Amino acid sequence: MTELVRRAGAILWKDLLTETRTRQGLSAMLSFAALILFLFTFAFGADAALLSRIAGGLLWVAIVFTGTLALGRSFQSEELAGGARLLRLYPGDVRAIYLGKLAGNVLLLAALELLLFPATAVLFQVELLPHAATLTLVAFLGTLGFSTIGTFFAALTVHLRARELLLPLLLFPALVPVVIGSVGATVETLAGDPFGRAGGWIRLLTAYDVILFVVCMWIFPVVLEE
Amino acid sequence: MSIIVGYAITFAAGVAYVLRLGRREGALPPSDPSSPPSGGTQEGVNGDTEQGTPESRASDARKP
Amino acid sequence: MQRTLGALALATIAIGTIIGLFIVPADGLQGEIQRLLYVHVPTAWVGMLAFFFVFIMSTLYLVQRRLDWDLMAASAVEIGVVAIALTIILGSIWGQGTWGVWWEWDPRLTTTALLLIVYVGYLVVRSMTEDPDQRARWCAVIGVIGFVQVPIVYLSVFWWRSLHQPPSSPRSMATVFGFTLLFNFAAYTIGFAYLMMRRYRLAKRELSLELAGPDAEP
Amino acid sequence: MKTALRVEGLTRRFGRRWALRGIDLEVEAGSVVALLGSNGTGKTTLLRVLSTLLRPTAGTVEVLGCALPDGGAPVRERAAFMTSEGHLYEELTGRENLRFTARMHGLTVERERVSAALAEVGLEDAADTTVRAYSTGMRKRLELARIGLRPVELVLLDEPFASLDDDGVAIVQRSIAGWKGRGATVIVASHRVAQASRCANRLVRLVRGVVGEDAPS
Repeated sequence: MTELVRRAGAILWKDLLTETRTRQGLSAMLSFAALILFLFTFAFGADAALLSRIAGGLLWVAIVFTGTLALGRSFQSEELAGGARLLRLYPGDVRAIYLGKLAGNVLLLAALELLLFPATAVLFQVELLPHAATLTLVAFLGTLGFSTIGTFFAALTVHLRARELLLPLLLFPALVPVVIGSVGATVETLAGDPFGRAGGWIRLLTAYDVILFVVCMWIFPVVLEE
Repeated sequence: MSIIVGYAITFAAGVAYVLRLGRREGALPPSDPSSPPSGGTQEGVNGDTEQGTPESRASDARKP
Repeated sequence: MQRTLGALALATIAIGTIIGLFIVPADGLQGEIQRLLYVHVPTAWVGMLAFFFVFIMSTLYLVQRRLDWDLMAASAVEIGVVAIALTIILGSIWGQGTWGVWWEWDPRLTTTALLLIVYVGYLVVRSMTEDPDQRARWCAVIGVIGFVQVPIVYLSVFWWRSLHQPPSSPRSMATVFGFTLLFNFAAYTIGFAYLMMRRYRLAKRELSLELAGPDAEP
Repeated sequence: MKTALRVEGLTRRFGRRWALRGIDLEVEAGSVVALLGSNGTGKTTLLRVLSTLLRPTAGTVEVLGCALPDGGAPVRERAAFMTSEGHLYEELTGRENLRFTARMHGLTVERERVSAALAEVGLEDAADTTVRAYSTGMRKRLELARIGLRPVELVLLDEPFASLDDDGVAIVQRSIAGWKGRGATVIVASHRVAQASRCANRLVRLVRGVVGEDAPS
């Protein structure tokens, strides 16, 4: 087990090093997310009350679309270095590759959200601070769910020709519970959780994250096999 | 009215699919459907079917 | 064997349709439109059955790595996609008749639409991969993951929908309608079995053609 | 003599095309085999099967006493495979590439091993520049250093001499001699007979996916 985590850590270390050096991933995501936020402001800006009411939804739309951009790149560095399958030459469980890439995507998305949430608060006049704790939990659960199934399908589609088309096509249905859960919990929390439904959404998210993680870990070795 | 449309679409789709199967079956060279080789399975030289796969027979012949 | 199954399927579907359309009285509440259910619900059942079948075959392939399981899974996906597409079309026609709107975020309809996307993805991946073993591996993966997400997708859509609209009360079935529906269930299931057998045999012949032994020149 | 690897009736198919059509090969431990044959005869495919990357379609494959494809785990510990296009991360420095490899193999005393490996191939001064700035010769030396990090019993090299100048070739041959001296088995796949056969004690030529010639050199 510790050997699995150590090797996942090695992959995470390598990817973070590459990311900090090239800055391609994060900057591309930030500009894309900013574009989405501004588009929403122009589209709904006239009605400030509406904007702040649907802020939770807009936030997650930005995260999901920008996240899909990042997912597509998560195995890019491997392709430039001879292909993701070469990582199977190293000893130990292949699942370390999945865990390393998963952690990388979660951290990348967390970095994006650290900037995206305050930006949403400003642009859409929403009070985030009073709900900081719950929102962090929801953001984490939503990002984890998104990255768990996203990293899995990124690994599957990196070998296919039209992967830009296939990744969203395969990913989209599996994301529905993540998006519904995250948006539901976020909107309820921002509204002060009047009907106490946020807890229900958070339980749904947690259950789905667990199920996805177990299934993805079970099947992942098959994905890189040749 | 929409009932007729609904049933019509269903049966049309069903028939179209069966016809498409027929066309694909027709396009194949007539091989006897009784025992086509089972295709390369991952296990061992002869797999579990006694006639094995074509290449496994070839390698048997080559052994001294 | 296959031919008799085909004839049986044809006969039972014909009888079921005649009963559903002409013999059984129209439903008091919804009127004539309710007769659509005798084809809408069975196709949905066949679709779900097909995708459950895919889940089983895909898991078997992942464990035993025999290409035959993959061929069965692929056959079931093809039939399942046709069935689910029909289900959605019929669902919206029926929805238009009863709720007056072409598309309704009804949890069942939404989940089947999402399932359609999953298995269209399955077919696209399948068409893009040349190597039979590689194709089998990836499709088996999608077959398993596709099915695992169904319950949670349905649950999340159901909860989400119940926020905006009280869930529509499940349609109570008078016994005579129930019988007709059950009869059509059986008829369409036989149809599914026939199509499966025929599609699987075709897939097997196409595969053996594909693997034409070591001296096949490119 | 212990056998390093034994292959019987190995076939491998990619869709319609059969890359390997029935390979039979047995290699004694400690020998250096030059695997010759023009492009497309199956050299790379054979190496990828032996390195546990590719599952065989049929046939029995035993490497370092392990039956592939399912018993391959020990092979990944004790064997090394240098692919033709290499496995280096452009944005990382030479030292970082080696540290990554060392961590993935779970090696102890990482810092010292990396420095020693870099010194052995003469890359000490370029150690901290990113691989993007490396020449082809330097990249090949870094690949050799990656293998030099840990003791190996089997070394598989795919076109190690490709696009190398004379001293590049010399360094590769010195490494091969080094592994041979330490009792490892080396298989060099190359379509350039001259350099490959100079350091090999056996020549195996592949023809259309089967072993054509097999003679001591």
